Amino acid sequence: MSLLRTENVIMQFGGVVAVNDLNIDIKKGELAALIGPNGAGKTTAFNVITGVYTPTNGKVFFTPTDKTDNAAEIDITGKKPDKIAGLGIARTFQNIRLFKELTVLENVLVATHVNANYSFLSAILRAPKAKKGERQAKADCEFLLERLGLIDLKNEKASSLPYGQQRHLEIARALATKPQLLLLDEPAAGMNPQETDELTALIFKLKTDFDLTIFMIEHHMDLVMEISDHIYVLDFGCTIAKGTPDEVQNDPKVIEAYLGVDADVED
Amino acid sequence: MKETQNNIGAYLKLHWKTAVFLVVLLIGIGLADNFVDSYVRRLLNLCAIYVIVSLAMNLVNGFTGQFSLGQAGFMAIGAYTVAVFTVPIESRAAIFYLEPMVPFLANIELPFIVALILGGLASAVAAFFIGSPCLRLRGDYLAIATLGFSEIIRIIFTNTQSITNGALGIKSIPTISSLWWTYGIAIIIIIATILLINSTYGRAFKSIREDEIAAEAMGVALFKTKMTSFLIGAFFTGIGGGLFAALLGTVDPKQFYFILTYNFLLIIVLGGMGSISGTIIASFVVTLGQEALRFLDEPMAFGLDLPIFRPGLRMVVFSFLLMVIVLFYRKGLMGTNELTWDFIAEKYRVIKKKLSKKKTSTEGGGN
Amino acid sequence: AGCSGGTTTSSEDSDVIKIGVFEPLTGANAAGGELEVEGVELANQLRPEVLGKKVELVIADNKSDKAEATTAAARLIEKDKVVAILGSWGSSLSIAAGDVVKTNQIPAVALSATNPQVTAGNDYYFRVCFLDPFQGTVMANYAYKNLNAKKVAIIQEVSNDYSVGLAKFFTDSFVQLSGDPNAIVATGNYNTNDQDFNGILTNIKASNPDVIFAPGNFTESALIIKQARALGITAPFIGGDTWETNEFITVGGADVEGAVMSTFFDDTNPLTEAGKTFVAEYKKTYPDRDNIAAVTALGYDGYMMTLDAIERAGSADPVAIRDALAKTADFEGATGMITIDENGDATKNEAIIKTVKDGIFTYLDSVTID
Amino acid sequence: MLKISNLQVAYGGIEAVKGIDLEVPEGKIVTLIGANGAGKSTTLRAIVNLVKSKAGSITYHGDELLGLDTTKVVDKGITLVPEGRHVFPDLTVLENLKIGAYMRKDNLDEDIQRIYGLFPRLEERSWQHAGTLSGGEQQMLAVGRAMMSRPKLLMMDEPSLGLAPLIVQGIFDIIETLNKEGMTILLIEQNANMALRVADYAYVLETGKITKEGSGKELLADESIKEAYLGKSHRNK
Amino acid sequence: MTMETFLQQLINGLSVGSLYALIAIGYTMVYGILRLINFAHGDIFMMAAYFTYFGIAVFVLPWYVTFIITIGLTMLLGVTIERVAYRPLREAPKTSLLISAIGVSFLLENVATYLFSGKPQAFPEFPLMTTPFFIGGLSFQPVSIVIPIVAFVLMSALLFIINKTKVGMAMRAVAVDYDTAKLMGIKINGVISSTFAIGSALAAVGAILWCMKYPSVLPLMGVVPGLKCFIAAVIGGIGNVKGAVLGGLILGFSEVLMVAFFPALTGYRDAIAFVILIIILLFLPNGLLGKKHVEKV
Ligand SMILES: Nc1ncnc2c1ncn2[C@@H]1O[C@H](COP(=O)(O)OP(=O)(O)OP(=O)(O)O)[C@@H](O)[C@H]1O
Ligand SMILES: Nc1ncnc2c1ncn2[C@@H]1O[C@H](COP(=O)(O)OP(=O)(O)OP(=O)(O)O)[C@@H](O)[C@H]1O
Ligand SMILES: [Mg+2]
Ligand SMILES: [Mg+2]
Repeated sequence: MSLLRTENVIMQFGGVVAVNDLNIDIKKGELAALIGPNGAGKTTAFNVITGVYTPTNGKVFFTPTDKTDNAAEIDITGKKPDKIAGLGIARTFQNIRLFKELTVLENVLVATHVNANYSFLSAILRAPKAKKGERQAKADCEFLLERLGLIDLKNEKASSLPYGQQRHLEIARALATKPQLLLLDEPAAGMNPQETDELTALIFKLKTDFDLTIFMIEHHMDLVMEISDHIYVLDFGCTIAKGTPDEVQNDPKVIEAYLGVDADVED
Repeated sequence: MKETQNNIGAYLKLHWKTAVFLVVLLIGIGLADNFVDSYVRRLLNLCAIYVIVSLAMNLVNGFTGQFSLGQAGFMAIGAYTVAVFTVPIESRAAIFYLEPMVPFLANIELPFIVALILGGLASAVAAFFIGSPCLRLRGDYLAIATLGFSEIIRIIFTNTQSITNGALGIKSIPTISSLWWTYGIAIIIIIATILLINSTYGRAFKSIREDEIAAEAMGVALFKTKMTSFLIGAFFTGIGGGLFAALLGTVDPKQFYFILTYNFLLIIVLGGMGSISGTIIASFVVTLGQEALRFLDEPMAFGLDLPIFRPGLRMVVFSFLLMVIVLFYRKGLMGTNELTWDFIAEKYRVIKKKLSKKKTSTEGGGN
Repeated sequence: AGCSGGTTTSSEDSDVIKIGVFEPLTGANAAGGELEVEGVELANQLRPEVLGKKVELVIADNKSDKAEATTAAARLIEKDKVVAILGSWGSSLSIAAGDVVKTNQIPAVALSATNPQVTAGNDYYFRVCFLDPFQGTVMANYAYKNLNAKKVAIIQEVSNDYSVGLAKFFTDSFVQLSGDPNAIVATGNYNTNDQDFNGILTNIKASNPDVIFAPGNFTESALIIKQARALGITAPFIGGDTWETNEFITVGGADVEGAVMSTFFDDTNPLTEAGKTFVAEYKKTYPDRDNIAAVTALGYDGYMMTLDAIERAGSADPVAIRDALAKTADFEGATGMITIDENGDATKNEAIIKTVKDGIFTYLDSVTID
Repeated sequence: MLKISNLQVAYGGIEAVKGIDLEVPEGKIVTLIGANGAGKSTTLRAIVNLVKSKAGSITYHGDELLGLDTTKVVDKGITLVPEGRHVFPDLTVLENLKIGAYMRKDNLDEDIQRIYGLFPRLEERSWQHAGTLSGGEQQMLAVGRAMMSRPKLLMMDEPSLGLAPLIVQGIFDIIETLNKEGMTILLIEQNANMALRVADYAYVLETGKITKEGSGKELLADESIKEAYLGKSHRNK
Repeated sequence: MTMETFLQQLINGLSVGSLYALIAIGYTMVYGILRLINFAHGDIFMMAAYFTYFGIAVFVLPWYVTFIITIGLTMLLGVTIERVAYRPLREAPKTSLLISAIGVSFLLENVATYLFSGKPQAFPEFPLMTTPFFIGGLSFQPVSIVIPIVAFVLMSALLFIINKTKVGMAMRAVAVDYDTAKLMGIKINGVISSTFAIGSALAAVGAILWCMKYPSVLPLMGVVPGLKCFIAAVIGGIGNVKGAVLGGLILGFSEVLMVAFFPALTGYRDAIAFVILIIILLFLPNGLLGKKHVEKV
């Protein structure tokens, strides 16, 4: 069953067509990757999916599973980012965007807001429902921090963390919205190969543990080729290839536009 | 039943210091209410009103990160609502002697508390109209738009003579002088703000302050959340304005010149943007300080006949202090910290340590 | 309680009597406030004692701001323990302090506050000047009778209660005098501190009035007259007592020549003996000043009338002073004979008309209304 | 050419660089590798005085740089491509390039053409505001901009960050070309593998201290380096 | 309304509008470089008026000497304010800077009140500039014709500096990123100081012309023009010099035309600026000529 689907999405900025006729179809439970040269429109595609931009043309559909295990396709084109987050799509950012002055724990707690099922007044009056909700949220968040190895830092300011841990925190925060689909924009940027390997393992583990579908932008080819089920390749906004890692890796168009003729990733 | 008792018991155990503090505070207010003279009482009342308005301003500016300068306007709305609805009907003809009050208002007189809440609501409604276009904008535009809004309110109140009595203002507003009104409401508002800030809604406010795009991506509805904060701020400010009217017993548009907003700005900057306890402390410091600095305006201050002591010096000193705080104590008294028991204990430890260090070093020097 | 030292006693028991001077010394009304304080201080120099006790003035700045005004008044009463208060320039400031003096039962004497609201419904507020309705009538009479005006344009400072009130009383009285309900051919509103009036003046020019009545703050009024002349408007300008300040002439320059205003006092024609004494004393203290502002004379009168009341009361008890003030009759002030009526207002039936001639406020006429 | 001795830098209480010694000989490529937060960027920022150093000395051709204004340092022919690109978002691509040559008074056309030759994408977008470029495009612009000042010493802070493999290759090619033309280069890279290959000499920085140094080849062969920085693909070999 | 009255109103609108424009340019200039609403701009304007007043009326200097001194002193004042109140906050959050600007404005007003008293001073007369001449029934003051010309000339000069010169490019670069600008070899303090110097010089020219037309000098005289001209700058698109001029003219004309067509509403004149502001922001959040602010995510 497809979880996320785009139909002929076009995103244009003035004269620049950043995304041109994008058709992707991500199945539930898979790990898909989006690769392509710089400026190919990958981040823009994420921005369209998460509602930061409304596409010039085309549609985006999302099929979340609700509590009763029913799944119905919803047109999320042009919906606000917070609505989309509420439906179950979470993301990280290419340039880290944490709430710098808040603590690590607070950063993650903010993301539970979208699922808070108690009203404003009961929150202020600390009604039993709100109290229970808060306790639950805190427990959830601490669990997530534990998983991402940040629990000892929970009372530190986010801005005081080293870069790598900030990336982890971004992932923890995204997970706290209880997403069904997680979008990762270059999670391994700025990491050395060793750190990248660790991250690869982590992503893989999170995917199974949290029953996630993941859609990821990455330039580290070893990571991409190792863990993705499906790869989409963009160039100048157009999809120049899609398929399994093997197919894509050997596609001459991809090699020419992106990987480079002598790019031997396993070198 | 038993469980609730247990709950209360556990709660008290955890917060006994706070409980004791509250009891002491209430007794203090009660004593003050009975024993201070009307000058001190007036100042104390003013402090409480400043606490309310500054807290509201800090909620929007400090916690939600929306730079709003509309306090004077929101206060004006609250103040005028109280004025229009509580002035005794029989004195209205004498007050509106140039142009009579419009008939549909002329015969409505409401109890103070009803008018006060109405004032808060009216100011929240105004906030909705100003916020709808402006909260979508970048920060500094909001500042100028809200400043403009408060000027518009003042100009409207100046010109709608048959409702507000225009430039003549409204007098004979039944006054409150008991400290319980202002302090009662201030305490309620402080507690409500603390509870709000520490709830998931409060965290949503702060996340917007930190990074709007990330907040939205994490599911915080930007506009709705900003609006919530803005409306609550306006509501509290309106209440503050209503109390202000009832404290002075008279209102006129000139009182709500946008310079008034600067007082509150000074308070939240001094107290620390994003600190509730800082705001409360600073409200007292600024209100009482302004009064205490009065001697600067009088010739012969300190018994010296220096020509520098003449009217106007106080405001110079006052604005100079604002600059000093902004430039050298940017975080204000409290930064974004709160004056919690832990905080006090921590400070106490630090000071003690410093003192003992000094002691040993002086001792060392003596040897 | 609450006062530092703990030895403060009401000044009625000590050997000084404290009188509060409650005036704007900063802010928009500062110029007026200063002039009144001068008058009060002059009077205090001349008569520093009453009932054998020294009179001490306590000056409080109300900053031209109502919130400050109430605090300043409360401070005078509670902290400085004054037995009476003089002031303030600007009716709205006096009105703001009204409740404070009333609840604390301390009598107050307004000096130049002409708004009826100052004393209305307040047994503790008195005044030594005439009221806006009177002044409005005076100017309407002057316009109608002396200037033969049929059509008048009005420019009022909407944010100024004084200006709005005076404009209204003028209108009522002029319409009545002329019998023409359409006698007011144009009205322009402006706000305090505005500087550009060309828009409203162009409208007024089109309505071609015989006279323009423009009560309001002196700076704005001077600018209005300047701009009117630049637009080619030749109709005479008339206004109220606030015009009578040096700034009106320095800012207005040649253009305000011939402007006419009503006022309380004229130093070249003192109406009373007390007036002569005041003028002589003033000239001695400020030898280099050309003319004396009417509000200074009123400041003088306010002080003298209060001391007179204290003497008649025979005590510095505020309530006794209040009762004595209320009974003031035929008190000879510098600005004329003062009798306090049942509202606490000075009954005066004569106003002075002045004009600007060669850069000096010059006596033109006096108008009596019955 | 550049000699650093006992450099110490702290941010408030955090000591980021704890006394390092390092040398960049004229005409060589020197690289600095190390984990996140090791203090690499801090070192470069200290050289151009964008952060204040606590102690130590940095000499350039024998002249002390410590405490010298950033503009003065730049004036001596040292340029930094900052971490995270930092192009001027409201200036166009072309203006960004021109401002790179702010200190120069001569004709810029030739240099601009050369950069357009290296990065054709920039020529296509020469009128676009740099703020709207994609991450990789901005990185190209940042490198191009630094080249515009014709520095004698070019310092690059993770120039390959976020770049597509093809472009990464291109960047390293450019680094080698520039070096051949006589430019001295100090390079920070996470892509240690590539960096060590082009470098004449390399330093490994760990939590503010230099723990290893040697020629690029030596370090490439070093087991512990392989272990820590080169990833499992290399370990397996 | 007669044609004559209408034309006269248009003339009125043009002269107020160009005055607004002149001051608005200064706001836009500083905002464009420092991303700071220089709340003190109106008060710098006020101080310039006092400088001129003192030069001519008190120290009896010839007018041309006074003008030069005024412009010089005002530039110095602007540069000093930047140095003392804004430079230490370079690294601080935007809000601190904004509050500091409000603080400076408040301080200048209070200091002026304290030193010069709240009383207005009469600005010296310039009969050559103010003596009206009449064409038909229309009155013209020479100064009202000089103002738009000066505004236009200064606008063009500024546009040239910002867009065509190296310093201008440096100014735009400094606007966003101090550290990187330094890396380019730009002396950012110098660039920012010159921005303030130019902005203050514009305020000084504005003040001189303003006072020729409205010859009273007061400590609070800068407040309302300051606010309105900032609004003019926002209406036109803040940071955009042409926009500031356009905004100033729109504001001037709307004020005067409202007075002309709705005489009963003249009391609301000061509100119109804010009403226009809110309407414009509602439909064109970046003002008329402002470029769209994009934040790349
Ligand atoms: N807001 C915008 N306005 C104008 N152009 C834009 C905007 N956002 C993106 N673009 C353009 O769209 C194209 C795609 O940008 P995008 O950020 O999606 O690239 P990307 O594939 O994520 O590249 P990278 O790998 O370098 O991050 C680029 O050419 C960029 O300049
Ligand atoms: N502005 C700052 N304030 C406080 N601490 C900082 C600041 N900048 C860097 N640090 C800290 O200094 C240390 C060194 O940082 P630096 O940026 O030099 O590392 P790096 O080696 O360049 O790492 P990366 O590979 O992530 O770029 C880190 O612990 C970092 O958290
Ligand atoms: Mg991208
Ligand atoms: Mg780094």
